[in-house]
Amino acid sequence: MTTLDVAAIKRQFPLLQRELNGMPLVYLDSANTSQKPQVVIDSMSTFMERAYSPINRSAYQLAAEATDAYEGARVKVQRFVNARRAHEIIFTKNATEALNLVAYAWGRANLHEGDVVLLTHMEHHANIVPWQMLVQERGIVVRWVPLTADGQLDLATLPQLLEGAKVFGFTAMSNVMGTITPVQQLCSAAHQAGALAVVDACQYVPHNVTDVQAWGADFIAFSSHKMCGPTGIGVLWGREELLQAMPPFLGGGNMIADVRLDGFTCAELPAKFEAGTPPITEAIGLGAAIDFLCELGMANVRRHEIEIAGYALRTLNERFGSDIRLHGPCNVEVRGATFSLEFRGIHPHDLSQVLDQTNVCVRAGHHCAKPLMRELGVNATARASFYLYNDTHDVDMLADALDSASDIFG
Amino acid sequence: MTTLDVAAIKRQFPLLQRELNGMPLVYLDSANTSQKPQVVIDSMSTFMERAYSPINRSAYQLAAEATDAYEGARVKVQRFVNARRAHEIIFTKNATEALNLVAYAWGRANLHEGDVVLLTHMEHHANIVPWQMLVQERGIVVRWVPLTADGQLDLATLPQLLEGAKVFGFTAMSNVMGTITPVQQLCSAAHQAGALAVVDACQYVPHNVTDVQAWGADFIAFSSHKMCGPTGIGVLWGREELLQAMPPFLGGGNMIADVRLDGFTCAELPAKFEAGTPPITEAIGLGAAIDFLCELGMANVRRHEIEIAGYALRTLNERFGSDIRLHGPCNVEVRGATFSLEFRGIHPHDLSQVLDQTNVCVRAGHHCAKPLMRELGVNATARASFYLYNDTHDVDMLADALDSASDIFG
Amino acid sequence: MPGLEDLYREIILDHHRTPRNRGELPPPAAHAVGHNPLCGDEIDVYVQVANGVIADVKVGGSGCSISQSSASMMSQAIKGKPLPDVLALVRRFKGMMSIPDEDGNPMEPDLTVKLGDLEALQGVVKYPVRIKCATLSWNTLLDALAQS
Amino acid sequence: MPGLEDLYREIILDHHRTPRNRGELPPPAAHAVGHNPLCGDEIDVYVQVANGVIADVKVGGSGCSISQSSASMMSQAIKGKPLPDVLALVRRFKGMMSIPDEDGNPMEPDLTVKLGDLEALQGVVKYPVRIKCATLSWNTLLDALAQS
Ligand SMILES: Cc1ncc(COP(=O)(O)O)c(C=O)c1O
Ligand SMILES: Cc1ncc(COP(=O)(O)O)c(C=O)c1O
Repeated sequence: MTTLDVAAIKRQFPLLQRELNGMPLVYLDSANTSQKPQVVIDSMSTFMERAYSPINRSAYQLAAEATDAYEGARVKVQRFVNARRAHEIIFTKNATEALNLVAYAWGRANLHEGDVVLLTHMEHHANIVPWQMLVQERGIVVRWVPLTADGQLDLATLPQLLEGAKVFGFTAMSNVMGTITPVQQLCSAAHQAGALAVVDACQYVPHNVTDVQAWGADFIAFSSHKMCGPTGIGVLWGREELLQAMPPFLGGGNMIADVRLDGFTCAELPAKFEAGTPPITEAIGLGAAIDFLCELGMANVRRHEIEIAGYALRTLNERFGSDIRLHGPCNVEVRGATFSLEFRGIHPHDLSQVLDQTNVCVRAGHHCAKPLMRELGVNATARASFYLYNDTHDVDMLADALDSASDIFG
Repeated sequence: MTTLDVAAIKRQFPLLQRELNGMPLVYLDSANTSQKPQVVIDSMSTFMERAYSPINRSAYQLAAEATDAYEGARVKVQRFVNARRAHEIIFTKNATEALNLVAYAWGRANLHEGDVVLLTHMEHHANIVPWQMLVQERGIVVRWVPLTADGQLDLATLPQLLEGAKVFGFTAMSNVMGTITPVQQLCSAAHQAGALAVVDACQYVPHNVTDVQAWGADFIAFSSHKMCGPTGIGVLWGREELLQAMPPFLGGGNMIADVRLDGFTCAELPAKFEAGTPPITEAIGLGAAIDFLCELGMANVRRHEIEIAGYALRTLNERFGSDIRLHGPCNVEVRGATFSLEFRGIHPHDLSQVLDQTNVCVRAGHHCAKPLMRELGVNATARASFYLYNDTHDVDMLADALDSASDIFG
Repeated sequence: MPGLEDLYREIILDHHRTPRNRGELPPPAAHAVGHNPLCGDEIDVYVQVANGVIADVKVGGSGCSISQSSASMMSQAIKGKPLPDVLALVRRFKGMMSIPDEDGNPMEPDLTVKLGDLEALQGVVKYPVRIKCATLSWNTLLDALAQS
Repeated sequence: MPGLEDLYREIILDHHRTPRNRGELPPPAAHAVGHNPLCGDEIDVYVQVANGVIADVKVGGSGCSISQSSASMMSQAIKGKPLPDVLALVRRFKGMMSIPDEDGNPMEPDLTVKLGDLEALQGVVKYPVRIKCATLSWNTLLDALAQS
């Protein structure tokens, strides 16, 4: 039934072949972090075994080759999100650093007491706390876009909320409910109000075709480890003019043109924002992950996840009726395959423990979105999130495991 | 002649087995970044193939195992530098981030207009620029410890320079000249003056036995990629009381205890300073690198480098006499096996290009130490740096390659 | 469900379903709130100390079966006990949860301190992630006592 | 030394050993400084424009054989030339160095623009790290012209 040959894909992920306690793994925690295909793992070991070298600094052939490989990864990222220039792609350590970079470097140069930053009730802490630090330090004001009953952004009052705002920070897809937000519309609303659009694209880029130019965004942030790539590397994309006008963030090697006893001058983009030795091997791995994703086709990945999301909604609702509550929209066109579920009042921690008995891996917790938890009226949820290597059988395994939770806590 | 069985060690580094253009590699750029032994590479691929999972957040067995592995790496680092508590070890993306963390979080909370930060003329940009940013932002004052003619710190006026200083930032070993500084003495001088001692230990930890308690330091920073570990991870060690009293640096997931619409509270150490998804696989790799180094014994590594440094000094001086100038001390007790050399007035860039013809990899440039370059009266130097996998034959290869440079530019 | 009997003993599920000493105490009773940053659970512990004895204790907030039952059993075990006995019990319980002492060393169990029903929580040690759930109310109790 | 003949052609070594048009020009001549962040090299370019023609040009600073010889040959090639010809030469030279145009596309060489001796620098393209050395003086020239 599905667009992707999931059986063939699964075979490329060594960990999904693993048995734990004699049973296969049903990995449903990809919104947290994704598994890695063999090609990504191999790209990194091959690089370290055959081509590892410093970049940007040394002139010998090995170093020139490594620099090319690193910059080649940047071009892959550029194309993957359709950025205009490769030097608009800044490699960070994760999406969190990328968002902090914006808040520290752009924010501290441009936000002053009383200035308004608009966020939404479904933001991840990574797109909240960096701005709250500016509330403490600078006295900026944070406003919040509320949610509708089915977990979408309630845009009824958006124009009022945006009035006088300098930044509109929002997620492209909720990591808790799977809600996909109308990014393009939100970016243009931000611009109409004179605000910058800072898009947390962590949960979007791994699952869908991303086009920063079509979005009209100003900054977007995402992480390699959620898109089949390694840990230790994330991405900030920013519009060239903004990146050029901003002061630097971290200071040190690579980001300078000159250092004298009485001060320093900055290097050009992208070096300006990449202080110190970058995640070289990790950039190679991220490049391999992008090749892997491009071969599958991001439009196909999205279609597959629409199918899985639809199957999960039908199956869970049919089998458990009012015993289960799935947060977020039920229209698969505006959601991804990430589900926060409440089941028969069983605490998420207990639920995930029981599911783990049959190796069904779901995350129990607040998912780094405590303001959203309070909106939903819970401390925590159990979250099952599906990716390109999950199939309908995994949905069935989840449902079976929920049955056994009923047995214990029923 | 040497303490380490270098032939056996070399066999463990796949890249050093590689031939480029039909000749073996003579990798003399380890002060820049080190090569990786097979055990480190394998630890990372095995982790990704068999055990990869999110940490700290999810409750299922796979995630609990990964969390244990990640925290186990922290304990390895703790023991490696003899820190009192594991939670004094903060994983960053590199040493540069570690030093910026100190300047941003501790510095912005404690340094005000007119406050003095003492640095040395042999600092790497990573221990200069973060403080210069505070000159711009806060009006702090930077003072400098000068150098002696043989590239050591000139401590004659240290007490005066330290007067009223709040921070003394210095390197434990120069990445340009190989000079080892008297860290313990400098830390206690700093404390006598009421200043914190911030030690850039990037070039020390990979090459010597490190004991932060014996040093009496307040903060130290170093990078995994220079000590046989992967890129994408660095370490800040700080005294518990300091880390506890400091505000956080990056905001986001993992570093919070609670987030409400009106503000956040911080998590305990070390999470407080590890915002977002950390370099999980890289921590595993760093742990494996530390195991590898401990097996060799850091005292043996140091002894080996003393031998290599001595052999290099003798060989190069004997063969080239006044045609060569080696910066830094000639007493191997106060230097590592890192040499900046000037050779017959040949520009370092040209020199490294010619050496590269026989795969002798040295770095040409300012080595992220422009103030030191100005002290030395050069724009750049060619730097040959030796590590545990280099032997006297590599020194001979360097000398032979210098001969051919004479042929072209003679 | 094979394998989970050790964790979800009947007595734990019983305390989870019917928690003892639920509620609040008005000031001057001491009150502390504990957070489990992992799962977002919050627990409230109220203690009234009189003449060096826990005169009354109540537990509020919400959490998983392990944190709720641990809090419930704790409240039963400490009510009416002199403070030194309570502190010894905290130590003994944390030791059972393999929490190290102040210096990071394993704690020797003081076998004269009896755990009673709390023994049922022993199975938690096999699930390290859940140890924080089991000890949450105990740490919160210490916070509350520090205030009183 | 096999392999390096392409890079270190005799004419390059000659300009390196005996650089042409070394020195400074006093104001009102325009002056710009170029940095190569990779190696720390600095180059000074002084130009005197009169009636749309490069009346005089001098080069200062220091650098490797590639950057020095490129600057020296550049100074010879532009001296006395009208500005439009100079700009066309810059474009042609950068194109030979495989520098893309403003939109990131490869530049088509305008074959009517003659490179002369500068052709000897063609071998640099095979050593991408050195391209920055070869183009340093040219970018600095553009900066200086922008001021005048
Ligand atoms: C002395 C010294 N300090 C700091 C650094 C910065 O380390 P990294 O680039 O890994 O952040 C280096 C290495 O480049 C170094 O040699
Ligand atoms: C929506 C969202 N934003 C930001 C982040 C932070 O990403 P990272 O932890 O990789 O920095 C995450 C993932 O944890 C996320 O899901």
